[in-house]
Amino acid sequence: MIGFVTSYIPLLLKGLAVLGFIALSAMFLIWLERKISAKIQNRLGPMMTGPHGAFQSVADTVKLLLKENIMPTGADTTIWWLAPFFVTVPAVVAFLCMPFGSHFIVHDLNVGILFICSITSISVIGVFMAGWGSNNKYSLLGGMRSAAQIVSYEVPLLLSVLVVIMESGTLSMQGIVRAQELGWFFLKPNVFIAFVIYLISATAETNRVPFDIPEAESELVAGYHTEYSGMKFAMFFVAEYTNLFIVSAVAATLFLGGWLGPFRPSMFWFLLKAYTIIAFLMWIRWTLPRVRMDQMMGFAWKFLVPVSLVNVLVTGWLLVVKG
Amino acid sequence: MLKEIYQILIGFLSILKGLGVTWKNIFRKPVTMEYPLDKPVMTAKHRGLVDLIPDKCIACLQCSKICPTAALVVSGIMNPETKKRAPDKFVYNTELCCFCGLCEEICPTSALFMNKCYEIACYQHADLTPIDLLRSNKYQHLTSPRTRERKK
Amino acid sequence: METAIVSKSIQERFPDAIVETKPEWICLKKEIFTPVLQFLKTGHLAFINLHCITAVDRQGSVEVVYHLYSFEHKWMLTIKVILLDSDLTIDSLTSLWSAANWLEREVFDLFGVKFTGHPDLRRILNPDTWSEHPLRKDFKRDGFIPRPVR
Amino acid sequence: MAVNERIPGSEYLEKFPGGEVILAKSQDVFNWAKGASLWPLTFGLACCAIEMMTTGASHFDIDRFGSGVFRASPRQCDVMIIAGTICVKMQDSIKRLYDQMPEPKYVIAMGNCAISGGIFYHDSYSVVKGAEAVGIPVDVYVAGCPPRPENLLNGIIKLQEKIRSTKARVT
Amino acid sequence: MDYEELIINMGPQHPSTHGVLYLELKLDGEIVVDCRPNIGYLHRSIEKIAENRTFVQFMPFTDRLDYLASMNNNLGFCLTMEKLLQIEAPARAQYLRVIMAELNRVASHLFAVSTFAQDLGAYATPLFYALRDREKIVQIFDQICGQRLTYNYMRIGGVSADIPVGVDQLIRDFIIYERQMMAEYDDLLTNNVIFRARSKMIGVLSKESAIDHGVTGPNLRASGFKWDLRKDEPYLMYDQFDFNVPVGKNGDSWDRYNVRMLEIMESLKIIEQALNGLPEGDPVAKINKAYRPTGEIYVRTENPRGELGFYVVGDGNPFPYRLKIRAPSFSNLSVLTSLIRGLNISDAVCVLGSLDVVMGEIDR
Repeated sequence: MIGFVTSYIPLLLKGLAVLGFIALSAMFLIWLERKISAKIQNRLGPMMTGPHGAFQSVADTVKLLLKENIMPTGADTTIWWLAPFFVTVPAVVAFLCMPFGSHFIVHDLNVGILFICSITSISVIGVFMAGWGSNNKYSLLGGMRSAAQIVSYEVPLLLSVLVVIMESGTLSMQGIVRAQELGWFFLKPNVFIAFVIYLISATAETNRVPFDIPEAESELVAGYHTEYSGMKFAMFFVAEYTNLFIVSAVAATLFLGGWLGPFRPSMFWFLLKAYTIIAFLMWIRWTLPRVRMDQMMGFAWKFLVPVSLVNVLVTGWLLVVKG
Repeated sequence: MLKEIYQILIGFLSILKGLGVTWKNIFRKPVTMEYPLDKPVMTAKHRGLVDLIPDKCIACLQCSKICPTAALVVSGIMNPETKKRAPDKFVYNTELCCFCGLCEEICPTSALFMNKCYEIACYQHADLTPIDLLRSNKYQHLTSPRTRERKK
Repeated sequence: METAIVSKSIQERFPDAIVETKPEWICLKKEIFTPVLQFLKTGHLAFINLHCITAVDRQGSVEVVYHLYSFEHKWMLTIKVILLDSDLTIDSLTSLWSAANWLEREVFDLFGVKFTGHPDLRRILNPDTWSEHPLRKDFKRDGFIPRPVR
Repeated sequence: MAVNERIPGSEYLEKFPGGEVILAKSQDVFNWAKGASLWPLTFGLACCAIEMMTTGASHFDIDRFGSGVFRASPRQCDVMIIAGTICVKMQDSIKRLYDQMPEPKYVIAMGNCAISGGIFYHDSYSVVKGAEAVGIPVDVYVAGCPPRPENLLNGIIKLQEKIRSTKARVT
Repeated sequence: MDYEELIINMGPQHPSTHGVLYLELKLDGEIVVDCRPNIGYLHRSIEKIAENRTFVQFMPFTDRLDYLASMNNNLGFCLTMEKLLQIEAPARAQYLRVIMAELNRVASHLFAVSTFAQDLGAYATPLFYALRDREKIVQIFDQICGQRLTYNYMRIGGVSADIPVGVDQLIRDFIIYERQMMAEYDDLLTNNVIFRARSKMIGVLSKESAIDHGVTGPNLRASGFKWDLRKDEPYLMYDQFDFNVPVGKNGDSWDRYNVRMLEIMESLKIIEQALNGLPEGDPVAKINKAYRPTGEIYVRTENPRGELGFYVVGDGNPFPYRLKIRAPSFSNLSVLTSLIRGLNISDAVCVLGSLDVVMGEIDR
């Protein structure tokens, strides 16, 4: 009995470490987004809470904790209450096989990348539940839009990941990183195209501009999380930024050689690459306008899917020919 | 088909140009004026709160007639010694005033002017309504945040 | 391009339409009002732009004022129609210019002039629950604080 | 001028030895957090809305005070800046918006129209004479027509000081 | 299987209705079947107030009509009264009026262009760039007349104050600075593929339907009808400046946006020429309370949003007997229903943003 329990202690500690990292990284990303948008718009961003607004996210979280919890009348209580959990839990579980460093990984599944991609697509159910449960027309439209968007961008995402799997030959995340010791994957031309497609469908996956149609500020007021206040809204916020981190971390692992780097602390390289990709996505967020619903769908099915299919064929042909 | 690909490429280039603009802006100096730390200097003609030099005023009621929102309530009496009219009641309603500057222009003896005070925020309604302009410390209650001590 | 020329060309087609002609405006009878405007719009004078409809309460009658503009002759024509307080109705011009739709609703809202033939004549600026028409000179309402004359 | 607000769970904390000390300390942290992240509702009525947007923009940057996040839905806002003239037709919409906001909510009446009907006080049949006439308790009055953006920031600072001075109501 | 249309309220408080406009949209899925705009949420009864104010006292109210272009409203009211009272403003005052009106047109178009970009989803960045440039204009106005938004600068027969010494150099620096910034906005917005995809051929307004609905200003010029009061019915010395009138090709949202961008460049040209030709003299006009006009007058001027008309009826009292304000945004907005039938919500928001309406002058 003791043996059975003690074998779970390391996993428990790793889980707590991951939870701590998620909370910190979500708060840091919220602060980073406000600072980058301030830099782009020639202003200063949060300044009054600590040096350069360091504790701004702490203040936001504590304030959201204190807010009153309002249940809209006529809301479908269980669905409405469960929705934030359906969005947050997949974002946390996906950290199971995220290769932070050569030895920093919770558990290196041999189907690592497949696990991450399937877990992160559960959050669309949560978004749809939030849309339906809030008994609010704007949320309903937001929910339906997000379902269509994530489904149509799941296909190019997986096809571009498929190219990397074909190149590295393994599904496990550590294996993919080790396969890039010779040369990072995105240096190869066909994998570079997969990298671009991956980034485009990743912005769509995490509902960020130019694909932030579900919670379009100017049309649907606040999209699917219009009716959520206080801690439930904070969970949506944390889930959104954690998804952003997952997507950039997977991109860094698959295309930019994960924790590979010239000197020892491998975790440093992983975080550096992940955060540069996040900064790039934030830079795009504050520059481009939003794409319309049917243009977004058309772009996915008429352009991204054919190009990624051709890319998979070319990679297969190259592998067969080059041996 | 070729035209389609060409369109996509042109589109991609235009997005990159847009990103270039924001990239240039990242390295520009922020234009923000940090308000409570360094406060702006009001321009010469700035129309702040209405203010009065009591002894220059001859209570001709021109200003209260011209005021579009009837924010000035003035009544004057003939002062026997100095044989001049002097205001005995001069009430200014900040909440009705529209800061148009007509009273300042019309005042023949320029006793009434608009001062440079622009920080008018308070907790009670009563701080704003009838302000007696004859009193000397009429605007003391409108406090303003401390500015940054200039490191000379 | 003078009002006299316009009133002369109206005179030829509709002899008894004009009540009075002034250098600034022409006053028309209420009965044959729409045909005259139909002619003004489609005729050689080409007043294709209905610039503004407004009304003036003359304490006993309401003057409805139309401003028409012709891009060809670059000239603004003012047309007036006098309506007695007893029957404040006039036929609507929405069939000629669709600009008239909202402008007439506003005159109805503020003056109470009913435009027959208007697609949906409701109040446009004030809440629908109101019954009085604010811009009439004899308008009373609680909460209406007149400016004290100093 | 202390407006008492209930801290969730304050009655349990009080029973433990030294509970009051923890309660007092935690109250400062809560008030600091509430003050430091006041999320305003995008709610511009008239000319003051333009000055509110200018305050949000780069030259005055309301985001320095943590309240640059202009949320459109009243559920996620803390402060309602009534910027502009309150008209008869708009009256009940404003009241409904105020009721939809979750509890620790504050109101800044920006501009003379929101304070007392301002330039439209006399001779106007369709302007409500100020935010109090709608039945909304106002925390800070920012006078001006329109008030300068610095004046609005001064109002935000005053609201933060007011939040920091509130004592929790220990039930 | 009968289906029931979804009625959605883009209610008085909505991020993209540019103020308090309430649109009742009847939706079939995401396609707008019918739209009923309700206005009046900012009806401040300015026309009733005008009947109890002297002409000089009414000037601050004109600032609050189209609160993004207060100088142009002042100008419209001044010209109306001067024509009614047969007063002639001195030459320097007329030049100063042209400079102020054109500067305010640039500020108003900057605002309109960037809120249009915000409606298309470019959240906050173009808006904050435009407000950063507009801040320079607002500071110039602050130096000249003391207020940032409601200037009350023009008087009947002149202006309230002459231009301070250093300000014309400030304006010239602004013109040079603004020309570089406009090149940046073209890269950021005009040539952006997503921006064009979102606004090309959306909400096409034909020339006939525009004239029929009484649409004026940039929206009319975008539909291919070359009509600008400053050129076709010159008032206030506009005939002495050479500037061309930008005209759009097919009257869609992108054309309405592009016409405004080109008009900014034209206004900068006018300001430059007016500054160079500024005559000497005393432009200041004393406040005269003894105006008691009789008769009536209707004068129109070219506002950034269209043709603003003042219809003043005087009957010998110091107060006008009736004062009607013909607001350009009022007629521009009446086109909205016919434009957005059949589009989906995102395009409806785009068309409303491209029409650039200000609720202050619609509801008066």
